[in-house]
Amino acid sequence: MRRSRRRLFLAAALAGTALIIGNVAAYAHNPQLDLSAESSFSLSAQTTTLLTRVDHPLAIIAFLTAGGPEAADASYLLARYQELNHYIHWSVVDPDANPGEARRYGISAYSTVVLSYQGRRVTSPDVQEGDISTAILRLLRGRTETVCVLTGNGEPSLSDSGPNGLSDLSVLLSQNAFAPRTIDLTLGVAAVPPACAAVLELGPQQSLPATEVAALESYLRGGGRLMVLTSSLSGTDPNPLLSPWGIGFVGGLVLDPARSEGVDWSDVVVQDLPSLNPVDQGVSSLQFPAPSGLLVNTAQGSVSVLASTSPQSYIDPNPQSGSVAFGPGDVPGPVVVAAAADVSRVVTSTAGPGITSTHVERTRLVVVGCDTWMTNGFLDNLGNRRFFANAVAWLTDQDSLVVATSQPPGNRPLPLTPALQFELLGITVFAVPGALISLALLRAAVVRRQEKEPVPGRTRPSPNRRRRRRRRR
Amino acid sequence: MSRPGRLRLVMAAGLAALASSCGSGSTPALPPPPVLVAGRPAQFDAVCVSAGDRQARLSPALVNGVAPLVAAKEFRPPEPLAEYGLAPARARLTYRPAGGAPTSLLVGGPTFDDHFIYVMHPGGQALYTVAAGQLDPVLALVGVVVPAPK
Amino acid sequence: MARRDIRSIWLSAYGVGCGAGFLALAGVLLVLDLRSDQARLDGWFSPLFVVVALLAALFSVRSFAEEERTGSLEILTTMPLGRGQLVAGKILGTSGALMIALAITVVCPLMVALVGNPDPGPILTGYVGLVLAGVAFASVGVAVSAATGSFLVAASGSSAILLALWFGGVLARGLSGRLQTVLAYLSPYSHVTGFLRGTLAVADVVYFLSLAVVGVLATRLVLEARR
Amino acid sequence: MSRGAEVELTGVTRRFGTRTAVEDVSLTVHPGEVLGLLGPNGAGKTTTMRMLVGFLRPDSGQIRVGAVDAAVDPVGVRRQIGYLPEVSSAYPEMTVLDFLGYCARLRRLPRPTRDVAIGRAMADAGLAGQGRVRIGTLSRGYRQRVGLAQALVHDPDVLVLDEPTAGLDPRQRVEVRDLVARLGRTRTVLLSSHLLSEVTDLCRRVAVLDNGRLVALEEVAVLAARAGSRLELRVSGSAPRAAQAVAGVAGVESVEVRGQVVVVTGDARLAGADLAAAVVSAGVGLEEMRAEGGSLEAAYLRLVKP
Repeated sequence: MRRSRRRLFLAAALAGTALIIGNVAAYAHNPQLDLSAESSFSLSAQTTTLLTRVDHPLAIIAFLTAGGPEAADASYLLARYQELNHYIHWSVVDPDANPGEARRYGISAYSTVVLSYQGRRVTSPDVQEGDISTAILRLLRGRTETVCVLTGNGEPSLSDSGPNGLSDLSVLLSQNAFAPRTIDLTLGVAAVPPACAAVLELGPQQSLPATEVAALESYLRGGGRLMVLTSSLSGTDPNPLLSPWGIGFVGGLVLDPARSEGVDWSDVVVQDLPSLNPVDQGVSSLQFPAPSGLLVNTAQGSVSVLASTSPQSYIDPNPQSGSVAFGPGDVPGPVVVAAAADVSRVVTSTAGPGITSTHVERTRLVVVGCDTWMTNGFLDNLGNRRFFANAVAWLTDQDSLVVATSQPPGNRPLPLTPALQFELLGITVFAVPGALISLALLRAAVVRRQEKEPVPGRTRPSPNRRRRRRRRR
Repeated sequence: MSRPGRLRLVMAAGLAALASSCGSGSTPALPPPPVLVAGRPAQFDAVCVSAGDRQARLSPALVNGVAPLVAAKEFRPPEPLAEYGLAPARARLTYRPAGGAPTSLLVGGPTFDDHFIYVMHPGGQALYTVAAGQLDPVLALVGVVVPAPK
Repeated sequence: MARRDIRSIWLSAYGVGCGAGFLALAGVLLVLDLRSDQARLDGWFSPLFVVVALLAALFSVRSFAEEERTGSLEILTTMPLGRGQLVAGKILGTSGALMIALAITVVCPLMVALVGNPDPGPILTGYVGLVLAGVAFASVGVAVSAATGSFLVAASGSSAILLALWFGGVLARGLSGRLQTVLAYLSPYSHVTGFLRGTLAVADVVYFLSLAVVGVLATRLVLEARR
Repeated sequence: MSRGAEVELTGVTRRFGTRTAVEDVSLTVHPGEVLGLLGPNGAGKTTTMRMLVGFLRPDSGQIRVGAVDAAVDPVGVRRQIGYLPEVSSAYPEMTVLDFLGYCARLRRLPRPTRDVAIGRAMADAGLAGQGRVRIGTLSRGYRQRVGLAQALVHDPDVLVLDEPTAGLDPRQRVEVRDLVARLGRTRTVLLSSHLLSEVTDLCRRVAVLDNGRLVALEEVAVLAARAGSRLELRVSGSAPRAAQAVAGVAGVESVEVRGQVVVVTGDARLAGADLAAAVVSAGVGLEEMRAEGGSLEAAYLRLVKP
């Protein structure tokens, strides 16, 4: 008799152990199936792999309106990160309620996420998996890349906080583990310093001197990384620099009657971002004021179109002529306004007698036919900020994670009008439970009627009991 | 029948506990925006703004912009009031209703993205944010300049 | 046996009362959830889990405590059933009664689907979660019910245990370190979020199944100790 | 009709905490026999029966029903037993038919024979025509019958009836008594009662429990015969003298003086005439003599110490 009891306890103990093991295993590797429409809440395999490399405390602060649905979604997404790696700690901070905190972190927009790891900081432009994982990847790389910004040809200044300045861009760079450094190749020995991970030519207002062009050419040939933002309005001709890499500058003014900001056809909203290039990732539209056209030699497989305007757009080669309508001489669109070249080649060098080394040299080039979209006045419009950050990251090999990024849950509006509220309450609070109770009462009545037929042996309800029943009714 | 009755009590206690804490991960609906100053413009004899020793009375057009005054957000300040530009306040807005005690509001600095301005009742516990566009022209009357939204 | 228990619950004034209260509450929660002006139901499912825990506590009272009070347990335990069958039958009975209540709540998402365009994924997983949690809560309730012959002790005991588990998870948010991890894991609170969002995570499913198994084991041990 | 199965308890002991409810009870019930289980309240009758039906687990000892050991196959034991608990209560909200159907399903009766079995059990328990009545509205006697029908529904080899007539009115009591007598002809029946008359009517053998111990397991007749006699002599004059006088009479085991009454117990040889002669010859007047010899009651009272 005692034996079977002992056996039961043993079985219970075994089952308990199995439960603990099972739960620990499930906690450690937690595969999940996402059935939500946008698959908003699953972390990709890439993120999972990436997170195994986090081995120090990693703090994530999402600046969001507290208590709103975005904050709830962000909390859930960030909790998924923490589940995968317990070094990760996260919080959601309302920048309105915590202006000091927002200032300390240099927050300028809602939904900014700040990630800190081993004394370094990176911001993610949105609370979405792709952005956060990319930011973590950058933190894990652990370097701060020097980005050299060219001056000397009338480019806007990184320290200018006016609408035409680039101070916001400078902050953006430093917040993403880049150290911006200005260089002037118009003076002295024109050569790009080896420390530069990338060189940015952000809107020159006059033609570059030949020495500078030569320096940049040689830099590009040696595996350089260059971004050129220019416009026909500035009167520069970047073609000598660009054409060897399959990109040509057409100039003129692109007008887009179909997609433009307000009534100004030259304030173009770019929505065709067809490239798989990481520069386009997460960017659905751009605002380019007064863009110029580019020509892309697509026969060269290394060149890709980053952005082009709508089919209704066209290039007006001579904007000063007065008429903005499509006329003779205008080039019909769609017009390429941003392009990238990625050329790599194997270089064999002789390091000594009998010793040869082989390495891959990779030139990357981003060209945009507009030189004002990244200034303080436009950086936060549409996807401009993201596009610029992507471009710098791509140029410096800080590729973003190419993941099937999760999207936020879609907007499913259902205005709760008082009438609807009344209806819902009526059905759920009164009709359904009421129907249930009526059914129960009905059944009780039927049963009672059946019992009415006198049967021997049944007690007559006592008067006391009868009274109680009546009260219940 | 008293047993189920007592059980309802247990259930009610559970529900009270439920009500006191919200479920995890739900999408809480944001509360409706709090009304800072109720009443239509016609109900006020005068609305005045003051900053330091400067004082001004709002024109009817400006009163239309701030009466009624509805906040975008309400919260208990987690940081010192100085962070909100409210210690000391940059300006004070006074509503004098026709026949009634005047209501005052303290106006502070802009929020992190300059789209809103912090506001509180004198001696109040809660802070509110009000759209900067509503208060900027009023503050300009007394020379308080709030940076334009970026 | 489970069928008899389900019938006995849903044909009694007690069961109908609890069920109707539950449904009415579900309706109120639905309207509160829809205040966000979005056709999302996660804010409805979330508190519903707590309500289901309470309903499980109230229903599970019928399983053993009530039978012991009336003495019918003596007949039942002398039927040619294994103890495992007895426990399984009781838990199935309580969970079955819960499932009926849950099935009626389908009215709520249906109405939302009529007037709006909710994402069906989270609704599906929400119900999967509710069913799993219902079975788990029911088995915990049955275990408590088996341990006592008192109606009131069983109802308040199991709701206290379930609510303590739930709010343990809420409290865990304020803690840190290993304690927080363990406490949070043990609480159903941490395991419902995925279901609300439309994700079925193995850990969550394993957790609720484990809780159900713990309930079964506890019931068996309690019955054994009381023999 | 089944022939019944032998029920055997060997050295069965059960403790509740520190209290020993049943201690080292061994008894056998033969097929076709109605064994009465007698004892005052709290003697361990119900506990013994509950162990037999598997509601309680014995701390030590063995229980066997037919060829099945309860420790090895408790379900097999329960399958052979029909049990009427002391407090027989079914689900008040169910009708008699529903409840018996439920029991039949739990008993795994095949569907085709279920209705027949329920009909027979209801007829046996005297419930004919009451199928649609809700149990909650039945009187106590009828509820007891429902309990009995429930115990009979699967036509068990062994019936365990705990106080089957408790709470019944005299007429119902007779009905149930007749039913048990009828059932006992073909089955093994273990019946507990604290009513001596019931046991003497129904049982050939009785087991007497007192304070958890088995104090007798005998045929009723043997037990009664062995009980010997107990006589009460009301005397006028000196009771102690009378007591002294009767002490020497053959067959006397004990003499007790209670005021003017001398209580004499003795074995089968004890004769009233001898006692009377002894009292009178001692010079004490004998007013009344009452004999209680030869009854089960006497034996019971002797076995069960107050």
